[in-house]
Amino acid sequence: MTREIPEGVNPKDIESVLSWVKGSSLWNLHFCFGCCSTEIMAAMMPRFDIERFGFAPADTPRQADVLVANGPISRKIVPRIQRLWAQMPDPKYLIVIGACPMSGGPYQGSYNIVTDIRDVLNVEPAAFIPGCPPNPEGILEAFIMLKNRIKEGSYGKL
Amino acid sequence: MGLIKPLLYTLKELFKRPVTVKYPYEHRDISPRVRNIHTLNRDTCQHCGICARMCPNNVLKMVDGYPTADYRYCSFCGICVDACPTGSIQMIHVQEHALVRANDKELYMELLNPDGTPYNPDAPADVPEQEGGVF
Amino acid sequence: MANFEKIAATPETLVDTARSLKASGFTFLEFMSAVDYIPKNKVEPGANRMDAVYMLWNPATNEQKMIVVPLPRDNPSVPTVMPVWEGANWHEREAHELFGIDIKGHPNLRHLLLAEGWNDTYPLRKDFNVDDVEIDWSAPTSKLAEGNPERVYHFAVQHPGAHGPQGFDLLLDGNTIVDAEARIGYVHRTLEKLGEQRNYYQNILNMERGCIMCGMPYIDVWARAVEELLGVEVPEKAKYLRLIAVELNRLSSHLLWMGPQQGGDFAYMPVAMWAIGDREKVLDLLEALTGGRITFAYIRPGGVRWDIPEGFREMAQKNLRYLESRLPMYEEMMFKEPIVKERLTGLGKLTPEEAIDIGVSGPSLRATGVAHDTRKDAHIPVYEDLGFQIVTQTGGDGWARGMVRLGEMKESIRLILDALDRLPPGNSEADLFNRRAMPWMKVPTGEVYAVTESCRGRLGIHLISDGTSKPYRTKIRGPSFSNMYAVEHILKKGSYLYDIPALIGSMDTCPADMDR
Amino acid sequence: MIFPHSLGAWTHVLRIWIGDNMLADSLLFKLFVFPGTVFSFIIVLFLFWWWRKIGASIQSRYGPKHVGPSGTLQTIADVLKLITKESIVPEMASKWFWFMPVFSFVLSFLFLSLIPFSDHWVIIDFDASLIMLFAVMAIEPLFIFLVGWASYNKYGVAGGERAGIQMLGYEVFLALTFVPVIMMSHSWSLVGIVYAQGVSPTWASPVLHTFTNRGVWFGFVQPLALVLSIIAVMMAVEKKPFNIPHAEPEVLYGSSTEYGGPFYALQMLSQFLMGFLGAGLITTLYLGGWALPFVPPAVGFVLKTLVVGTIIIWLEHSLPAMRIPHFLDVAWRKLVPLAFLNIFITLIIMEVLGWA
Repeated sequence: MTREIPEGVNPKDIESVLSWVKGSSLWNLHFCFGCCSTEIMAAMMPRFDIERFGFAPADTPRQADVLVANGPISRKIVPRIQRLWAQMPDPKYLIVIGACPMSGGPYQGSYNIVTDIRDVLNVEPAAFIPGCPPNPEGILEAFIMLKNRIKEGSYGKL
Repeated sequence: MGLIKPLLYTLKELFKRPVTVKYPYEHRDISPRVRNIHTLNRDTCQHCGICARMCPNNVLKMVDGYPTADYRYCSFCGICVDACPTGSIQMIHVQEHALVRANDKELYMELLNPDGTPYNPDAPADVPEQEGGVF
Repeated sequence: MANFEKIAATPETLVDTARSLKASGFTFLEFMSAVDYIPKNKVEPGANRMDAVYMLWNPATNEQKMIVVPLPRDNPSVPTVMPVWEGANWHEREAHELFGIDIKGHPNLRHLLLAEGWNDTYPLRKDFNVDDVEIDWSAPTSKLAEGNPERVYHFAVQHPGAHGPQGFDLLLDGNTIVDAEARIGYVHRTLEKLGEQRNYYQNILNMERGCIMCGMPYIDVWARAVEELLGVEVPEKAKYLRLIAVELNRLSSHLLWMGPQQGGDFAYMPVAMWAIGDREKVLDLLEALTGGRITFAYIRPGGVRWDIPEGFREMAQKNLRYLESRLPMYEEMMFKEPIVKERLTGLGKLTPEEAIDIGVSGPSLRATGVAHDTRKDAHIPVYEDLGFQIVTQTGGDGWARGMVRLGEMKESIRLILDALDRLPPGNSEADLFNRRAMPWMKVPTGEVYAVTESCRGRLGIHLISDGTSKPYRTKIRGPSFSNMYAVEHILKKGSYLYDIPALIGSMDTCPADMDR
Repeated sequence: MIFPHSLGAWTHVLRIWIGDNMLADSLLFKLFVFPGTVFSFIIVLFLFWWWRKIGASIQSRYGPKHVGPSGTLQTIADVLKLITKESIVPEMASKWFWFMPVFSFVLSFLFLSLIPFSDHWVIIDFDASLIMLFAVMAIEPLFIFLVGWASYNKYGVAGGERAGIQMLGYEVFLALTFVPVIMMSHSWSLVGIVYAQGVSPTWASPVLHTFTNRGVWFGFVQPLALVLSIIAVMMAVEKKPFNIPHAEPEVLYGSSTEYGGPFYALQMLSQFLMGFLGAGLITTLYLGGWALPFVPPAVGFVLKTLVVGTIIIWLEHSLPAMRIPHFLDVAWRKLVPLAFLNIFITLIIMEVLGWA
């Protein structure tokens, strides 16, 4: 069922409100599988406190907006990541932190590591921070960058 | 009664100033030893390629005699710095560097000059083919 | 040749040899693994066999002995030593999946580290080809889930109480656990195989990623193993700097344990947050010293990368004194708080005999009253000069483990400050490398086993060099591997669903350390 | 006309049914504006923000800060985002999947309708409204269980079972803590209980009637009952240390594990509404209801309730979660005897001093 937008309302206004809403309340899935997860933890906690911008952790995939890929993707964990991604409701975003999910990082050439998360999830990440692991500032920057990209409308349109 | 003291601690904390550094608006002091980008002194570089050979992650590739870096791969361990016989390659910390789009072309770059300025920024990056596996 | 004694055995005599060794004091099985010799190897050219190796440790005398069982490469088979050491269970499973050694009499030979449906290819064999791997994704997650996966309560991988990608498949009766089976291996990054693919210097990068929370002991023990092969003595100053770096990392790891790990199990957010906030003080020190917060690449064979920076001593004094002043508060908040105390008292009780039998080490072992700390037992440099004291408790339960870690934090702060005061002058690094020849740097043939006390327990690296620039075999004994087995052991004895997060937290297992 | 046009029909029906236009309009205003829907949404959004800010402050950080001034728009953004998100129904879930959270939300509105914001601003008040309130609080766990059961999820069912365990722990204790108040006020009506505390039934001169006249706030003569009631209410609204049905490290999000998007927003809001109303109950029973000098009664009630709510939030953020046996042990072996003791003391004092 589709609803028509009432007269006198500019669809662009609705879109900009929606993008503000989506960008200001990004809940990341609590899913740690790498060194970078400790830095995500540090980013969530007092010194850096990414909750200032409304970025909070969610425990179950049903309530999450962002999957933060934060570690090496072993072959054993691939089905789990795919499943968690499928369980997340749209609109959902992928942030890649550190070299491991993007290229295998220090584990290139290993028999058990999938080197590129794009092969696993078939989505383009919204932001990527190089580092092994990056500072918590970098993680905050990635979230802000995702927020900006949602605002621009260049990523994650409804 | 052991409950009272923890409650008092939290009550006291309620009225303290938070320890948060409001990051994009203020910065903490970062040690000069923190590494997150390479610089290269092109005058002293001897084109030996030991940095590229020692790099465990295949970050550095020799292009036109100078190492170039692909930051999708880098772990910022500094082994290339250790290995350089002339000390031409160094690693420094740049705050905004972390904000790079997940665009392969933007992540592949010529190494910076020693003063942190980009080298030859106009030239379009030409991503060389990466091979999986370690040599 | 090797810094430990080797005892040969055959599959028939293995169990008897193991029994007699255990009776003579070698009560602690560090690991069971294998070494694969293909004909073109350079250690023993022409040898075509597979050695099953059992590394033993005598806690009383600090001797190491290794039982070596030569086996044919095609169809190797040994009997299980589980009747002698219960902790051999998972080590034998690992040898089975990674080397293809058939363990006779083993109760459960499912894949542990590799994906459940991994076919019969054995990655740590020298003739392994990654293209042969095929995975059957429909395989059940555990033995309990075979037949009827719906009856299993998955407490694993993404579950926030599981502390990372590890966990259990549980059979529940209400809140009572009927049966449990661990699921680990989700961050199996194959550090052992990668160690064989990279040269000795590049392995710094690999090894320090062995544990996500305390990488420094890993590079420390790697560097000491390589130095022992090279026959290099590091300068006195480097020994002190290594101690400072390792203890700083231990502090940060224990604070992380107290905060999000153990405090997070009870959703005890003030402690979780304050501990992480205070951990930043330690991380600032680590950052000033090494340039990294989680991974450092600071210690390297021959010494350390840098001397202390200017103003480091004053900064350390300030930050660590502050931390010391906070510790009584944490004791009040965590260990005297009635609700936490009720949850931790009697949680996952281990007796000393059980703990040694399983191979538990670190704070979890010392909480049972056994005063074994590898820093003292193995005479790690300068710990004894600084008057290092082992912290023990006698309860053997979660509360005792926490108190041991709290005591260790105090001890670490004291060690760091003392070491900074007594820092000797001189170089921070032996002149070891010819930089132009670094990629081709060769290490003499030999075999060493280096140990240290990581934040989680006894960490060892068994290194075999074949005289080239890359190791022939690296075996890492991650302390969490045995500690996690202890968790499974405790759960099987009978426990409750609501105790599991606190139990995993109190054993402080690190998935990366466990899966390697 | 202050109502949106879609409410016109409702107005008409109610006017005919009640037969009194003024009364019908005022009932509609109460239902939909204050203290009904509009107000409860605003207060819940405020409480959610306040809860996060207090929690963050205890954890020595800022909490929501940059979305709107001091992060005040944060919760609005959160709720709007949840509403605009995709709604997923698990394949194996019951056809009642969507209705259960709605029912439990409706239940919390039933709770709301019983709480007197002042003697004028109360939707329903009758002779036995306290009993009705117990009934509502007793049904709530059942709906939490059904929420979990409908989602066909192991964690959901486990969380639902835990809600039952929780109810076993607090239900009797909760009733017992209110008995002294009933004894002293001779009333089962919430408004009657407030009157019994010496509060004037009129709008005027709340100052004079606060401490003078015949009664005092029951909180001053029943301090033990006040503390016990706060504990009981924290148990009833599942605040730490009694958050057994939602203990994240053990059963993820409990019964709401499978719920995302709009219906998770609904559940979150009803949780906070229940928290607010629990604090309101304490205010009504022990702290003189709406009586507060210099402010209109309803505002006084809301302010007092927010103070009680802040204390509950502070306790929630400073205490660790209990495990089930400890919770049951504390509830039945320590708190229930204390509540009985309090009843007997009250009885004796009433007999001796002749308070009746």
